[in-house]
Amino acid sequence: MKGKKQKNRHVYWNPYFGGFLLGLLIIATFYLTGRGLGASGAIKSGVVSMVHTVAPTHAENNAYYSKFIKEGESPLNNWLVFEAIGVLLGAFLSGALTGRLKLKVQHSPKISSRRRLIFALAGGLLFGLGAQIARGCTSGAALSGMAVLSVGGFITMIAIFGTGFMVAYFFRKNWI
Amino acid sequence: MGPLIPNGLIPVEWNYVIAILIGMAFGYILEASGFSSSRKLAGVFYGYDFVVLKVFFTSAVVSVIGLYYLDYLNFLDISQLYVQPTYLWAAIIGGMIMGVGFLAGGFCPGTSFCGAAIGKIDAIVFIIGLTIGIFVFAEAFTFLEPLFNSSNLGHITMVDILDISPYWFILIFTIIAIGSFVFSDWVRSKVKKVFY
Amino acid sequence: MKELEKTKRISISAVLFLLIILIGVVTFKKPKYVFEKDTATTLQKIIEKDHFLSLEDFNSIDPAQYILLDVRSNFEYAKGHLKDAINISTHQTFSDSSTKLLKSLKNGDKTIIVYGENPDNADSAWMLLYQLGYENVKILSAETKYTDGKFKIKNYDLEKPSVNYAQVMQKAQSSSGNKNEIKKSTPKKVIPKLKKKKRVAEGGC
Amino acid sequence: MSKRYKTKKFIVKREYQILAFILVFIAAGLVLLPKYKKNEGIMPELFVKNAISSERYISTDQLADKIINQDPSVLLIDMRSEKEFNEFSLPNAINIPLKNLLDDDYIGYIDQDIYDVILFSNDSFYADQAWMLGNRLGFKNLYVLKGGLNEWFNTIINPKYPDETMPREAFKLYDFRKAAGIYFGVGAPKTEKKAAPTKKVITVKKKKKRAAEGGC
Repeated sequence: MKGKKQKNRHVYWNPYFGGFLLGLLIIATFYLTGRGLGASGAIKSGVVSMVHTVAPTHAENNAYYSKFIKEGESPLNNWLVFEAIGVLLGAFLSGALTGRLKLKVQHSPKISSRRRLIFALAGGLLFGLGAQIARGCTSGAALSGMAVLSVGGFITMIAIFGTGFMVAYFFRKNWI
Repeated sequence: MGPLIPNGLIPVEWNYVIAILIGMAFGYILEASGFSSSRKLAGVFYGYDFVVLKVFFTSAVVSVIGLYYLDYLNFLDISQLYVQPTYLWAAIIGGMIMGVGFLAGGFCPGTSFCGAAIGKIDAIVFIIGLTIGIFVFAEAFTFLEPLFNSSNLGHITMVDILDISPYWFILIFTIIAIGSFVFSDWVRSKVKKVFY
Repeated sequence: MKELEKTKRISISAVLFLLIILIGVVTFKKPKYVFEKDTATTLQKIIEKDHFLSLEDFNSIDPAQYILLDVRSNFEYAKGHLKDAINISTHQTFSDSSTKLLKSLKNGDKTIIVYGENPDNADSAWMLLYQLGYENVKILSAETKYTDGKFKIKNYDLEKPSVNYAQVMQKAQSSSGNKNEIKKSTPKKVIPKLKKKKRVAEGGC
Repeated sequence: MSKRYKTKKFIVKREYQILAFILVFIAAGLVLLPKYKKNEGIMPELFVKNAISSERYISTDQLADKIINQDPSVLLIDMRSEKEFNEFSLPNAINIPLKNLLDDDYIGYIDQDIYDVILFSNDSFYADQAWMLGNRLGFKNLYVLKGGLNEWFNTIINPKYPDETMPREAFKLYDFRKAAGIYFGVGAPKTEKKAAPTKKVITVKKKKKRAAEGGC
């Protein structure tokens, strides 16, 4: 098995196996903490603490930042931030074990890596915006939401993938 | 009876340790399933790779079944779990914006962490984009607030709105998921292969 | 790039998952007793206060319509009790014999009337039975006492102030002359931590 | 590599068929398993065990002692109606009418682990019922003032002078109650006027704690 991995570093797990383990992980998360997984909340905490450090008065006057600023406690002192650190560590571990660690820009041969990065930035911007409006991203709202049959989770998931299929045509050059 | 930390069965101090461990498992699974590759993720929209759909639905089905079994066997009180509040229009519009963002950027926040961890520059740029997006949202919050707070339906679940036994819903959901797997394999056998 | 087509690992884990669930279900014992009424319903019932039976009403109804349940200790019961009363002191509620008896009474035509030294004493039994799903239970709002070799029962006024508190206090204070200082201080607002509030766990984004 | 996908007839691998069957079987198990009503709160057996123990009662003397010593862990909760509460209540009591016991605004007072919550009403009945509900929901640190305000007035405010034949403890208790009564504003001789009020001012500030508010 190991030798094979060395030869082909792009062999991933069987998706059903990955999904199965992910399902077990979500069960464990809910069982231990009563809450689901999440990702974008960590970045939000980062943004809040950044703005709070740079411009404290602005952060306190802003209706959104002020929700997350507690006296004597850094916004970074948050469950999701620690979880995000864990995600980075875990992904690095997996990448290191299978030899996938490599600094590169992944893109379709039809586009330049400059274009890919611009699109990644724009996509990230939109995703960040959307995740805040919908109160959660794919992992927070959709994945964890679906595990507890939350209506919001299903709606968010359908909205993300429905729109994805609708606009897929316009972005085809980026991917295929 | 779980959940353990809200019920005080595990001291709160362990919360962050558990967070890191759970995060590590999460990152490992995502990366090992191939979620660190944006082209693989985007494949679901073009029919050449359905890993997102498969992983997503498998985990949703397994987790919901597992949680309800735990509830049935009295290990867990499912009513104590956090259910995301549903803000109908915020969820739809936010989801649509995320859909466009997904196609443009090729990642979602969780997977972009994975990509960044193994050195994908596009993933790092995506995270920078996320940061800017959240910043934009916060700055424009007064403008977006009506949408953000509109049509609050509360902490509702599919069981509440469909008025159906959760167990039947899970069974139907499972069958739909399996159907979608078969369908995705069928589509994949028709679509031109893309190698990346 | 492709994913592993091998299904060995997923098959093994799926079978394990199935086995764990099977073992869980097989070894699972349904709890013997569960509360059928939730606390909100019970609270509603308590507020309605129609679960009391005054002594007059008790004397006027036909003995065939009810079953008396004495919740005091066996010792007290032996000294004296109401006619035809059955003794199940509260801590014996789940013993085999009383379970059998109570089951037969559940949702029957007869009203179960619980009594103790006073309604307060009978209350835990009532609360227990009601929450276990017994609709036809009432508390005898009376005080029972064994004095001078006789078992006596008399009416009991529930939650009735023995004196007019405010008046007594005012009188006492004006007699002592330090009215101002001793006035009831305004209740201090304390906000204890809400610890086990449901859904305290926040969600991820 | 791509040869595998070029099969003309689309078939699902046999392993996946079996896996799909297992998944549906597990999900169907949930539907088929016999349902039972889930228990809210603690199990009835434990409920009885707690209910018959007398540990939940606190006597008026103990309470008076706690108040006089300004025990910071005491949280008094008046279970009577608002009207009765406004007429008279114990010092620093909070009013939670019995019917509002489980309201969101109030549940935080009884469901916590910082204070010893002492419930009282005119006699111990309402308080006892509230205690039973709290007990069932698994709340800790709940106590009932034995005998309620009636007992309070009988013992602390209007203590009965013990008979000559009674043991010495009865006299001691009487003295304590008399002194406590003075503290709570009854029949204080004028000379003690100054001493009492200084004691009365309760300076112990309870730390305000707010529920951790999560946000997304």
